[in-house]
Amino acid sequence: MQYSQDGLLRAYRRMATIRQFEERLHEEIAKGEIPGFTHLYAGQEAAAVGVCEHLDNDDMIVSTHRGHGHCIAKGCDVKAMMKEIYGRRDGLCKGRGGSMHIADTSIGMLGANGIVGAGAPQAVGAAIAARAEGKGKVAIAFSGDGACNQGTTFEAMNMAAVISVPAIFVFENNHYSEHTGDKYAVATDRDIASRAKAFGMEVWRANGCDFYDTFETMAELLDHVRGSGKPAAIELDTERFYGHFEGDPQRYRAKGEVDRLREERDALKIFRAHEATDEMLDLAQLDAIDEEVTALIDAAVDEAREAEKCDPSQIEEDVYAAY
Amino acid sequence: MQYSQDGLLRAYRRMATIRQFEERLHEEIAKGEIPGFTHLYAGQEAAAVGVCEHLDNDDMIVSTHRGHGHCIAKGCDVKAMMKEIYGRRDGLCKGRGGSMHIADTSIGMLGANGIVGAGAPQAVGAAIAARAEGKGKVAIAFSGDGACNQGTTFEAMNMAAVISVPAIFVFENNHYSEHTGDKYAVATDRDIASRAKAFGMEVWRANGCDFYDTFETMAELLDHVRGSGKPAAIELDTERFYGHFEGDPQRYRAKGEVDRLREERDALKIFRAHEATDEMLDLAQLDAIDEEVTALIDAAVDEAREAEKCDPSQIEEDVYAAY
Amino acid sequence: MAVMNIREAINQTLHDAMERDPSVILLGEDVAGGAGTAGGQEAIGGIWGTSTGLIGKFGPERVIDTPISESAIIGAAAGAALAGMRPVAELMFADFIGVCGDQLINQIAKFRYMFGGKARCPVVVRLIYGAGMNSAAQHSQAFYNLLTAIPGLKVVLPTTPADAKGLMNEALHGDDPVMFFEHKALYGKKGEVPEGLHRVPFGHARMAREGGDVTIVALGRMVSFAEKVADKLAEEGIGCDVIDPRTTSPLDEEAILDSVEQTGRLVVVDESPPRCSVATDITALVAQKAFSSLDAPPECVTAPHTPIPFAPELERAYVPGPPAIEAAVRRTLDWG
Amino acid sequence: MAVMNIREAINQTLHDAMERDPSVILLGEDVAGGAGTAGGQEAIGGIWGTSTGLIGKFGPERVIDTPISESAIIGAAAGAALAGMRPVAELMFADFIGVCGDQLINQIAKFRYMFGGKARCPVVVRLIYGAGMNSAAQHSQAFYNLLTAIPGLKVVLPTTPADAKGLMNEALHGDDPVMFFEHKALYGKKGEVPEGLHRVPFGHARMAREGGDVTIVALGRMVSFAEKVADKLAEEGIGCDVIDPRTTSPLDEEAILDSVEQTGRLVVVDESPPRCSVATDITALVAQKAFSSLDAPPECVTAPHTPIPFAPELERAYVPGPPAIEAAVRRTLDWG
Ligand SMILES: Cc1ncc(C[n+]2csc(CCOP(=O)(O)OP(=O)(O)O)c2C)c(N)n1
Ligand SMILES: Cc1ncc(C[n+]2csc(CCOP(=O)(O)OP(=O)(O)O)c2C)c(N)n1
Ligand SMILES: [Mg+2]
Ligand SMILES: [Mg+2]
Repeated sequence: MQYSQDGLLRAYRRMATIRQFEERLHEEIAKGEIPGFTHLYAGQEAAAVGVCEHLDNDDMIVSTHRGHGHCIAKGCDVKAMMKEIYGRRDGLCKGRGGSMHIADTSIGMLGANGIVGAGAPQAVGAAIAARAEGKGKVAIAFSGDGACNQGTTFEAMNMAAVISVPAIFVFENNHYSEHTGDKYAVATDRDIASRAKAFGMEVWRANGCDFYDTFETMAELLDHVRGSGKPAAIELDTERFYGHFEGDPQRYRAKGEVDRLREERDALKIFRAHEATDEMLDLAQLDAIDEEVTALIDAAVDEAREAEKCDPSQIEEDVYAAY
Repeated sequence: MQYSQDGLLRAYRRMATIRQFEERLHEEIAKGEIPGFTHLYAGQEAAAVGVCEHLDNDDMIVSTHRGHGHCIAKGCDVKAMMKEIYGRRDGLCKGRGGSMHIADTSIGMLGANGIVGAGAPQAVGAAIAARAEGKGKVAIAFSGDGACNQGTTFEAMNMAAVISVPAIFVFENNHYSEHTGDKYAVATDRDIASRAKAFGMEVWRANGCDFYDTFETMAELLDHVRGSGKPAAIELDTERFYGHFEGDPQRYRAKGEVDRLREERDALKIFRAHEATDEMLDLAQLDAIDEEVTALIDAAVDEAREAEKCDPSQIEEDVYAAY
Repeated sequence: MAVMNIREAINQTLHDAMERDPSVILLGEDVAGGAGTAGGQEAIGGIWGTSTGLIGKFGPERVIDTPISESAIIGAAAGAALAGMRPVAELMFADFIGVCGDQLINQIAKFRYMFGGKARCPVVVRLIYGAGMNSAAQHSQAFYNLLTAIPGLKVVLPTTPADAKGLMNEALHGDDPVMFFEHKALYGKKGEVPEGLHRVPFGHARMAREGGDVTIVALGRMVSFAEKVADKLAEEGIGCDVIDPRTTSPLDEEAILDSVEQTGRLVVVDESPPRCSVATDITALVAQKAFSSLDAPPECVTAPHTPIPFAPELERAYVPGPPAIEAAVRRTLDWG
Repeated sequence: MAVMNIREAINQTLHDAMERDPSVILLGEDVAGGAGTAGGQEAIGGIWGTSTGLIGKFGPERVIDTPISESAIIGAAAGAALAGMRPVAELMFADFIGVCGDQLINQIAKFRYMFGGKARCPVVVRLIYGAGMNSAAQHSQAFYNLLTAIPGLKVVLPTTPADAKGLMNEALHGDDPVMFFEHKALYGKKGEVPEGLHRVPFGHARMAREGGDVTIVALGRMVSFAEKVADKLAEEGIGCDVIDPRTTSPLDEEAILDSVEQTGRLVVVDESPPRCSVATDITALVAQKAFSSLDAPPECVTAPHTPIPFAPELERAYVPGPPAIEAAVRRTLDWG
């Protein structure tokens, strides 16, 4: 596949932004500065970015409770996101949503979602809208290995196939739903993708810790979907570096598991290793991006901390457009 | 397969009872004597009977909105059923359930159900109870080609496989869900059974208008389930002779479709044709059964008509065991 | 003005809306009917007859027959709305809200608020409801109370053909999700229907009768029962205000309070069971805000705290009817 | 008597019940935790810590970790109950009733009635609920009103460790489905818990305070706020009855009416939004049945008609607190 330097740099920047965003949140949460409970996306960067680098603002995604990565990959304002997670008044959702409910419909990010499995049917609807527009746009549902067992997800796949709309089901298999392993909870004849295939869809599989593999496989998938107008699915094998939520003691992990994953399955390391043997990028460019990202995240946290808190008098705003 | 004369006669009697029960209801409903709306099972007799002839009272079934056939096959009292459908006070459910809500838990009939897709998870629970009892009993969910698209049905299959319980998913594909064809509404890579197989279950297929085929295939399936304790599924290709509900104008049918089905796919005719070339039964035995069944159904209708109506003062009974 | 029944009024309004606005789509089970069959398209036009003729005009990309998957139906409507469309989704029976409850109560209802006011989700969900046809416990329920309880939803109960049109048009012009409850026993009810883009604003009750002695607030099918009672009592010189709120969320509190301030007596008639019902909601409203006007204990005429029974004798006893309403009115008048 | 918190009381009660009765089983997501992982079984013991230690004692056939499939969880509980067991199913957040609503409202609630009284379905559903932890709109709701509205269900809201045990034991001895709401902010609340098979009958309120001037009916977490207010006002010589109904279905109408007959003043405190809430339900009850006793308009102190916001300042404004209760009490006293 032909990559452009700009494209690769942009992808790396997005992955680095997700990683640093989450690593930093991990620290700030430990300090007790952030309300609520938070699910970090670190480890899965190549999945979100490998998918979303193919999209523009008219393509739509629906996300999950673990949505920061999808938001950043789709282009949400990082500082506004940070403010949202801090619960500030000019957060991306005015402090009313928080970590699990970040959205920016103006760029096709239709929402993180606290209800596991709620997103897939919504992507089918977004795909109906995309079909009606007739511009070859697609709608993507991100779901986990846990969400793939929710009835809504199956219904959505069936309906998308029945009515033939450009909905794409991206299954990020990070091998855990909360404290339960995918090998227990997902009954299959082979894997999550094969269950999707049973709906008559074309399916793909890729390494969701490897940007290139995810990106290239998605290119094939999107060719198919944009060409046929039909739905498709992809299973991404990926990893979660932190607990299910911040505070999770992770007693279900094997000893040393996370260390091993950080060694062998780190999307940023894999990207760098690839570029080290490649002519496209200079590693110094990546170092420079890392620094810029650090500055951005520092500024985002500083600004979020300083930002004005929510005003209780506004509690009843925006329940309705008009009531 | 080895059949006993008694067994075959019993199976025929049950099929004939279902058929005559439903044909007679069709007439009585046209007269306006029966309240509510009613879904007739005629055409699918070999499915219910081919499955239930393997069961005894400790095995459990959950049924659908089209439940009369399952009830009769499982051994519900036919006269009490008729009274229930007429809404009489000593109907099987005291006139409170009606056609769509007939149950007799004492013989393992856990209920017809007006909500499409509600039964499959309940069969998983019944299978948990069967497993706990440890006597090799099974729990069966009947579902249609429409119900197979409901999220609950998928969840149930996955959960049954995950927790490994003797739940059996019987899909009666009569090719319609209300006015919609299965070819439209069920997206698959092959058929309903293949979707079940994607959960890692063993699956079977049979002709659900042919008692022998259904019965023999179920024998294999039950060997597997009783031996392994694992769930399984079967798809039965069958036919609906009447409308979705009584009153349905059936404009979605091909011209002459029902006539052809009654000619080629009639479970009773197929049974008779089989026995005509067989040594087991004498057709006169079947004629005698037909007559006995007619007498039973006549009596059931007469008694139901005469039976005492419900007493409004009892409306608040049985909401709770104690309140 | 044309005379038509509620079924026709809804059908006509949907025709007009789909013609006017290409972003209006319809989704549901058998809304066209006949997909994937030899009999072909438009076998039925919706089992209630409310979507007749639509697929012929607007095609299967806008009139979408779905599999039996209510969560996906409402979820798809939600997603399409977030993406800029105006989906009208049909729940063949309101009883099925349990099958798709999450999309109603946690998704559609909350997007605008959770997303900081920047998302719009103008889904219209048509819920066919109500007892009276011996459809038993799972096909007869009046579940508007459960959705009235949910902030972010609007809840509408048309009782005349004109209001069916006007409230549907209002729903299709607003930017909020609307739960549009259609009583199956009212579909045949006839009346005059204004031409053109007739709209009825939400939160404005209809005074079905003015009497001045007792206030009867009646919901859905109960309105016509209350009217009957009012007409009967009028002959005895007892004047009833009959208020049809038309929408329970928003609720026209003012109309109710104004009437009670004059009459001092309240009877609320509601087809739902009593607990946490719209009847108790309105009773509590009046008790709080018109306390000193009340001259007698408010009366709730509701279904009993039971599932809905099948047998005709039982179902008749279940549904509140004119005799129970009349008795309640007389109790308030005789009180003290 | 042993002192423990509500979390421990529930855990202990489940241990005892499973030991005593082999038909008691537990199902839910991560009720054991760690299934199919290298870390092995009992990684967590329920994310709330209420099922700790159970899988070690009773094994995976009775303590069943499930996939994320709430409809199948509640549906399986329903089927197991019909088949003779006593399943305890956990909904990790009460907010998820939308995902499994049908099994609750159309199945479990109605079997006994629809099937002519011959089926029993003693499912206990544990619903973890409530705001106060900045869990935002989809993980904080107090949905007991929606289930109180459903005939056939019983609804329980324990507020002390002793009641948590006693009400759970009662649930596990009855033959009806019980919706057992556990407030996440109350898990750490400590108190004395009777030994043995302590049972608390449903429909019997607890008098948390006796005062005689004003009746405060408070639900769930609101009870302790009401107690605070009562204690503060007691110092001024204002006596509050604080009634903790403990179960909203059945509701101890008598306790409430008796108190209001004496005080003439009612304040209902409810964490749900106002519409079709238990607050309006109780207010309507009192308005109807204690009309002539009321000396002032009843007061409902509830959450606003909004989804639950995330930001701490907003969530604090959302949850009814002691100041709002105190103000309502004073309004009823100052009235007229
Ligand atoms: C309907 C519903 N059930 C349960 C939960 C609680 N919950 C939140 S995340 C989660 C696990 C999700 O697993 P997966 O889909 O694999 O996503 P991951 O956390 O791995 O990103 C669970 C059970 C929920 N939020 N919604
Ligand atoms: C949840 C739910 N959705 C829709 C319906 C309305 N409905 C009743 S039967 C039916 C079709 C069922 O088709 P299938 O499962 O194939 O069973 P069949 O009628 O062919 O026996 C539908 C849509 C319902 N009762 N419940
Ligand atoms: Mg996962
Ligand atoms: Mg069918």
